[in-house]
Amino acid sequence: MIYGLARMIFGIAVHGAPYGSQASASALRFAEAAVAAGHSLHRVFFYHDGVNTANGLMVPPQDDPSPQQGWVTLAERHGIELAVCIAAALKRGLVNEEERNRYGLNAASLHPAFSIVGLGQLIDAIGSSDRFVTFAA
Amino acid sequence: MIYGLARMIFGIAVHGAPYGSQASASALRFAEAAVAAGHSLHRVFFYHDGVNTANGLMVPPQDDPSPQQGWVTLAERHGIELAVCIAAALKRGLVNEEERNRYGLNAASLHPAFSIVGLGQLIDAIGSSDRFVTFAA
Amino acid sequence: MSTLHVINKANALPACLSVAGAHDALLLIEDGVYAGTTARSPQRPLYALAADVDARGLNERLGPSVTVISDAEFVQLAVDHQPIVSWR
Amino acid sequence: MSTLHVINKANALPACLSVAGAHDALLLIEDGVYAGTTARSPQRPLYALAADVDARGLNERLGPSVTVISDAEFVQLAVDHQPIVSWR
Amino acid sequence: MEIRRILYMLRQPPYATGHAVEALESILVAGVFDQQVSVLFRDDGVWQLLKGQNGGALGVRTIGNVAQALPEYEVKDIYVCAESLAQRGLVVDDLVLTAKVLSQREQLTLISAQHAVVND
Amino acid sequence: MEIRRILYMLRQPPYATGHAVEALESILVAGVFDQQVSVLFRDDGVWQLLKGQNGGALGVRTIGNVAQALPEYEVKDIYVCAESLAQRGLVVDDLVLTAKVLSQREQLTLISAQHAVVND
Repeated sequence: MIYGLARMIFGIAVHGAPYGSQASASALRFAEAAVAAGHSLHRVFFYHDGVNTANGLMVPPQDDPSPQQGWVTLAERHGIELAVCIAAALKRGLVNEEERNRYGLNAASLHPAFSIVGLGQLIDAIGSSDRFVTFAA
Repeated sequence: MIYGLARMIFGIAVHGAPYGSQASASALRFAEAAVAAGHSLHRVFFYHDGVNTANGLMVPPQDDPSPQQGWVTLAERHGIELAVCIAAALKRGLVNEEERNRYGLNAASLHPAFSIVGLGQLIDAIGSSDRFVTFAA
Repeated sequence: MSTLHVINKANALPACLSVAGAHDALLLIEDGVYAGTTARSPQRPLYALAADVDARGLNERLGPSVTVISDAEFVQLAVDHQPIVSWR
Repeated sequence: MSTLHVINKANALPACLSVAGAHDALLLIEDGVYAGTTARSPQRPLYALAADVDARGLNERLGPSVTVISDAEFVQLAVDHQPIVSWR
Repeated sequence: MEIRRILYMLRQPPYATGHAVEALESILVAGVFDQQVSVLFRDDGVWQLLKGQNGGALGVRTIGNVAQALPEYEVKDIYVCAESLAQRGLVVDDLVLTAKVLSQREQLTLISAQHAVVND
Repeated sequence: MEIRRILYMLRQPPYATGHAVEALESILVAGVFDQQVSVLFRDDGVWQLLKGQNGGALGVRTIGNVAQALPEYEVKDIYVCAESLAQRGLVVDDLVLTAKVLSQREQLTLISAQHAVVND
């Protein structure tokens, strides 16, 4: 559905965890609608408890799904970066192979579709977008 | 410090995640004070977002520690069971080796000092204690 | 350009209203939609997100100043306003 | 035996007060301690947890009806009351 | 394990967090365990009982349907706060199940009779 | 990447969640990135600025000290809501840093001048 002529670049931040808040699910529906309307989205920035969206070891109940799979599908189809803040992720136990090795942990927990980035990428997401929307916890 | 003569059995539930709420840290201080006063504590039940306390892959900042280590130390010294609700844990990506194998996941994320139990153990904790305290999210 | 305020907790609406301009758009999402029910909704025009209204069973319970919109219309509101402010 | 109410968000105090008995104990913890500041604390006696009061810098700002207690005293309150109810 | 009087006090709205459905699941288990379980819905928790919910709009379970199952799981003592309903413009006919409406004084009495109170 | 006017609007109290300190860390980075950053403390967010905090009582960082570092990181435009202070019985001398006190109308003007607003 296309409402206007303007094609915009959106930046999105997600601040709440799946099952702890609706933030990730609400942001996903917004992102899907934005892409469907012809807008673009370079990066979604997961911060605060929002980093839990990227936990690669979740076993969601069938009738209570996590938004994670929706993010992965959307990102693959439209080349969107799913960026997880490293400082917020490390203290909540979300680590990729590189961090696992650096800190000598038993395993990595991050879903491979998500990448670990610094806080500078949040500023970059704001500076590179026409509109920036925060989905709060 | 011993205030009264009564020696009680406490049951404790933790409903909030480290960094997402104070619940786990507040509950830990209460548990330490209860044990120091001569009371006993058989089981701490982690439910809702509280299950994140048991994430074995956390790298907490030095100046912003997770209450996890305190729970592990207290449990070892006093034979306290750190019980994580299985339903709440699975959907949030907290799994032990058994659940990892059952669901074909890449890794286990649960700290080995925590055990995965059913919701019946919450009822058992209430039924086996003189006082039950919930630390809410 | 005027501002889009996105309110996701009903209790956050008063704080938002205290700094919202007359031409700003206010959108209730998630538990913010309870602020649009007849028992408490303010006089000024408000939008409410359809998925959140439907899930909570509030379709027949919103005040007359509340307009229910789709996810696509939320995106269009975001196109038409800047900045976009979240209130929780 | 009377009830111990544990309030961990300042906004939850009114709901707690609506069903608290005259002899119940009310303890403010975490962000609940802001409900004990002079600008808003009620007349009735309240306890507030020292660690949370100290961290937030509220020692000189609590109302006269508020008594600051230690973690050990929190445990003793839990011994002396049943049930223990959490308000968030 | 002894038989205890356990009150679940549900004060949070459905959907924004997983806590509401998890608390209800916890109560269903308690009912099966032969405890003396009662449930009090108050404050925004009364929204969990509203008729006409449709979790499908968010792709999740309908909380009203989960709550409706309480009596089938031997949870018979279901209460709702009168003032919480009135503040939200709700009446008992708006609810998915039959609940006994309690005044604040009656809630005080209910709470003080419990061994344990669990919240969501 | 273009230079944008970014407002951080901080409305949450310190300590109960990690969000307050994480939001402040985010602002310190933004200051370094040469953006036009401003910060508005309002509602319970003003408690982040209270003098006399001691995170050590909880074994964590003192948020007031983190906030105090903002000017050193090139974040100079720091505002606080007049009404939020008054409602809490606070005055500017109670705060750990020098902040410009804004009326609600001035906050409206500040917000409407931004490219983006980030909250905690």
